[in-house]
Order: sequence, then structure tokens, then C-alpha cells
Amino acid sequence: MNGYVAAGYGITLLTLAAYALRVVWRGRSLSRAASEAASGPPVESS
Amino acid sequence: MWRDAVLVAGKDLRIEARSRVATNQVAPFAVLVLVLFAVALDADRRVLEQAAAGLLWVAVLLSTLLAVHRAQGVESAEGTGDALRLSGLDPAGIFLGKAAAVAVQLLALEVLLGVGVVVLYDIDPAGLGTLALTAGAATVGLAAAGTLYGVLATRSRVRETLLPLLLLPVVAPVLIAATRASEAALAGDPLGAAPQWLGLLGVFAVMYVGFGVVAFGPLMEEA
Amino acid sequence: MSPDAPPLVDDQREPRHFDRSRLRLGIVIAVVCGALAFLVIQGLDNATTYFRNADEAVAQRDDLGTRRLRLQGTVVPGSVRTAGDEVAFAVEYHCVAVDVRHRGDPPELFVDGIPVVLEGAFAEGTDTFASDRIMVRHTSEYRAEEGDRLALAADEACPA
Amino acid sequence: MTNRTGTASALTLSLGLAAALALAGTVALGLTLPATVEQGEYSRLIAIHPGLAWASYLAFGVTAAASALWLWPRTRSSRWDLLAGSSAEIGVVFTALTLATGSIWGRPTWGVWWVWDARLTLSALMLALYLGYLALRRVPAPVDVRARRSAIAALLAVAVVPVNHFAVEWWRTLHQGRSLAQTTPGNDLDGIFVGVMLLGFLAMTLVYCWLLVHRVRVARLEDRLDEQSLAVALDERRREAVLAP
Repeated sequence: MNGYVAAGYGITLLTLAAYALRVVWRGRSLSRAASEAASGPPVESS
Repeated sequence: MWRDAVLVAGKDLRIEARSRVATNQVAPFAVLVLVLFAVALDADRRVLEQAAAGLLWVAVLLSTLLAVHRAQGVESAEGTGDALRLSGLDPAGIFLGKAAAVAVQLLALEVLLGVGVVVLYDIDPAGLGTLALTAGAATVGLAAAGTLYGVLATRSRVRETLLPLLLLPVVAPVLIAATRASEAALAGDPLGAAPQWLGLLGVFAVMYVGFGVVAFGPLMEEA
Repeated sequence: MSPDAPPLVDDQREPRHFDRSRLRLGIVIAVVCGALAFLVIQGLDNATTYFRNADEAVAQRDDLGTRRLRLQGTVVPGSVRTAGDEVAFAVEYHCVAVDVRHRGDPPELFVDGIPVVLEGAFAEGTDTFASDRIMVRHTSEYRAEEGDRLALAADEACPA
Repeated sequence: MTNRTGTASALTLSLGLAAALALAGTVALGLTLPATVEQGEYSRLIAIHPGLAWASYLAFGVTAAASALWLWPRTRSSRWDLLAGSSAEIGVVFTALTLATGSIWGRPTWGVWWVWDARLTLSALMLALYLGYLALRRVPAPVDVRARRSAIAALLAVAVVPVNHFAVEWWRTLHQGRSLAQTTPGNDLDGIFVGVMLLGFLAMTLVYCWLLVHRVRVARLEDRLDEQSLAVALDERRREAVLAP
């Protein structure tokens, strides 16, 4: 396969995958943080 | 609306005249830009001659950023912005006044830069009528767009970097059209291209003055 | 409306203010639409922004001088000659041909009968175009590789 | 579904599946397109490049529509603001990819990576405009202020989209004309290319929708967490103030 064609497809698929992973991963970490915050801040002994 | 505009424009111009920032800092900066281009490109005088129009308008564009920045800075200091908002002046009038003040400063600057280009770049000033029309239309567009985006970016700590990012893409058509029209004017417009570029400049100016008149009110209410 | 019940000042002012901002919005929208329409009409007219077709460049030869410009035309089949690092060929548009001398390597897809955009200037005192960049201009039509290339060139036949 | 973490749901699962299928089909068919006389193998990039451009127009159009809905007092709701911001971010990704794939196609076919014709210049401006929009959104400000500001900026910026779309007809460009308007109906090969291109449009649209749902949910979580942390901070400050003396 031609290098330019491969580069065009490759860059598109990789970028879309990277962006999608970033969004989904951020959604996970945020919803975890949100559920922790909703159940109150972690109790610390002082 | 118009009376408010005159009031605000007079106020801004008086402040600029007293503070002398425009004459002592902005104008020298613009001339410095011209000189730097001249030093960088002096090896080939023909390049300088061909690029004169573009360099002139790049210098104007950079100065516009400074002028807009000043015009907004005047309002963000010591609660004058709140005073202006509560003054009962028509927001459209405030917009037109601030834009007019910026436009007056830019026009003065363009005359200075024009003389600078003639002297430093050894340009034969031809087509003065077309050049004057170009400068007028481009200045109105730059001042209107600058004032509108200036108030968008105001009141944020990152204003210095945000304003160029917002404004430069918006006024890129002005840079292109003004450069092409000036090039054509300097060459005596043998191909008759100048009116088309002037038309584009006029359309841009009309559109951004219109946007500003409508959008300035809601933007001022915030914050 | 009865004349003996004058409306309150507030009642009169509020709707007037409202109407005014409405009116202003309407005027601005109309002006912006008009300006855009002007741009479109002018844009349709304004065909000289990116390149000149070969026939226009020849017609404007005297005004153009040795100014740099972009020139568009179809490579005349059979006109391509390579000599050293120069390529000589002719491009034509609307049956007006321009001789071209190009310095440097032509792009990979440069062949007879394709439309190209050339960057350069007319050489002083001649009608030969000295080009230093060839860009191949493509259309959205697709022909299979095994199809014959003559079909491309035969599209427009000029009177000899 | 109370114990799920993340922004997935039945909707995103089905959307994601459809998007993945369409994208896989586009790539498979796109890579097996026949080579053509004018462009050789490079015409295979047509399966993705126009689709990416279309998706970016769609994204910026959605941003503008959502911004208008926020500005209209009767439909004002924070959800339109979140939708506008999320859509613009995805649009920027698609615009960047459009420029990248176009450049990769242009190098072998035109002979240059980049030219300053009307279409390419406007696409670059479009990218810069929306990068500015995203920067404006990131400026710390109360939610309402941010929404109003960015809604106005979005409505100003969207003008570039139709101008860009028709630029290839209004001005002479090195870029070819609008693909669908240029094909000849009788040409079989045109039919194949148009078919694959349309599949690319569908695939990119589905990818956009899937990303958008996730991104909006992430944006809502971000805003909610901001509010919560603000509330927690205020609370702590109050307690400190009470304990201090």
C-alpha cells in the first residue's frame, strides 16, 4: 500500500481513537470523583 | 445612540491624549516593526518594495491589538467599567464611541506608517485616492472587530494572550484585502483589482459595526 | 382606547424600548444579509483571486509585465520536452496556448492532458512563462487506470 | 444502572457500535477503491477526507444552533451551553484531521503540502477561530457569563462555515469543486467513488454523534464537580472562620 494513503488513514484512525479514549477515560475518572464527593469527603483523623 | 457615541469617543480620546501612551509607546512600536522588517529584508531591496503593502498592514494589525488592549484597559481599571455600564448610556453608543476612538488612533498611525514606508522602503506613493479609501474601510473594520472582541476577552487574567488568539483569525480577511488593494494602488492598479478588494473591506466593516451594535449590550451586562 | 385614561409613563416606555432594540436587531440583520449577498455576487464576479487562465494571462500580457502570478491551463499533449533540469511544455486554456519553461522536477502525477497551475512570471520581453512550481489541479471525476488517457485530451478540440 | 462509572449508556453503546461498523466499512472499501488515471492510488483518500470536513461543518453548525438556543430567553438552559462547547471541541479535532488528510493527499497529487487558495486558507482560519472559541471557554468565569460570551463568539464564528463550503465555487481554487456537484451521473466509476464517499460521511457523522454524547456528559460532570468543590471550599472557609477565634 502507498505510504501517503496509509499515512492518511493511519493519522485519522489513530487521532480519533486517541481522542475517544481521552473523553471516555476522563468521563470515568470524573464520575468516580463525583460519586465520592456525593458521599461526602473522605474522613480524615486529625 | 449617536450622542452617546460622541461622548464616549471624546472621553477615550481625551484619556489617550493625556496619557500619551499612544504617541509615546504604540506609535514608536509600529515604526519599530517597520524598521525591523527593513533590517531583515534589506539585502534585497526589491523584496522590500514588493512586500511593502503587506508589511505596512501587519504593522497596523499588531498596533490594533495594542490599541484595543488600551481601550479595554481604560474601562477595567478602578471600576470605571461598572460606572460606564450604570451610566445609562446606550450600549450601542458606547460601542460606536469606543470603536471610533480606536479608529481615529489607527488612522493617525496609518498616516505615520505610510510616511515611514515611503521613506524607509523607498516606495513611490501612487494611487493616493485608492490608498485612502483602503485605509478608511480597513480601519473601520479593524476598530469594530477589535472593540467587539476586546470586550469579549476583557476581565480575564489571560486577556493579553486571549485577545490576539480571538482577534487575529477574525481580521485576517482585512489583512489580505487591504494588502491586495494597497499593492494594486501602489502599482497604479493596471488590472483593476482594487475595487473588488475595497468591496470586501467595506462588507467586513459594515458587518462588524452591525454585530457590535447588537452584541455589545449583552456582553456589557455580564461580569 | 379611551382618551380620559392616559397610560402610565412606564407602560409607554417599556414597549418603546423593546421595539427599538427589536428594530435595531432587524436593521442589523438586514444590513448583514445585504453585505453577504453583495459579497456573494461580487465573489462570483471576482474570478482573479488565485490564478489566471492562460487566455486571460495572454490578454493581460502587457499589464502583467514580469510580475509573479499563477497561470492555469491544460498541458498540451505531446508538447513536453525535458532538457537538463528544465522542462519545456505548453499549456492552453480556451484554445490559447502559452509556452512554459519550468525549472526543477515536475510532480509525480505530471502528464500530458492534465490541468496544472504554474507559479512564476513571464520572462522579460517574451511570451514564454518561466515557472518554478507546478501544481496539478484535479477534478472530482474518476476514470479507471486502464481507461485510455486520450479521452482526457479529447474533451475540447480546438480549431487548428 | 446506578453502579456504572463513566459516561456510557445504552445509547452510546449502540451509537458506538454503529460508528465502529461504518468506519470499518469505510476503511475496508476505501482502501480497495480502484486506482484512477488522474490521481493513481491517492484517490482512495476520498473515503475519509470529505467525510471529516462534513463532520466538522456539522459540529460547528450544532455549536451555533445550541448557542442561539441558549441566547433565546425562552429556551435558555445550561444544556445548550454544554452542547455548544462539546460540539466545538469535536469539530476542532475533525477540522485538524481534515487539514492533515488533505495535506497528505495534496503532496503527491498537487505536488505541494499546502497552498493559500480560498478553501485551504478558510479552513485554516476556521480551525484558528474555534481554537480561540475553546480558549475563551476555558477562561474562568461564572457559568452564565461563560455561556453568554461563548454563545456570541460562536454565532460570530459560524459565518466562516458556509463561506468555506462555497469558496470553491465563488473563487478559483486549486482545490477541486464540491465533490457531489461535480460528478457525472453516467460514469460508473464516479458512482463507486460517490458511494464510498457517502459511506464515509455516514461513518464520520456516527463517530461525531457518539463522541458528542460522551463529551456532553463529561462537560456536565466537570461543571458539577466545579460547583461541588466550590461549595466544599466555601464550607471549609466558613468553618475556619468559626473556629479561628
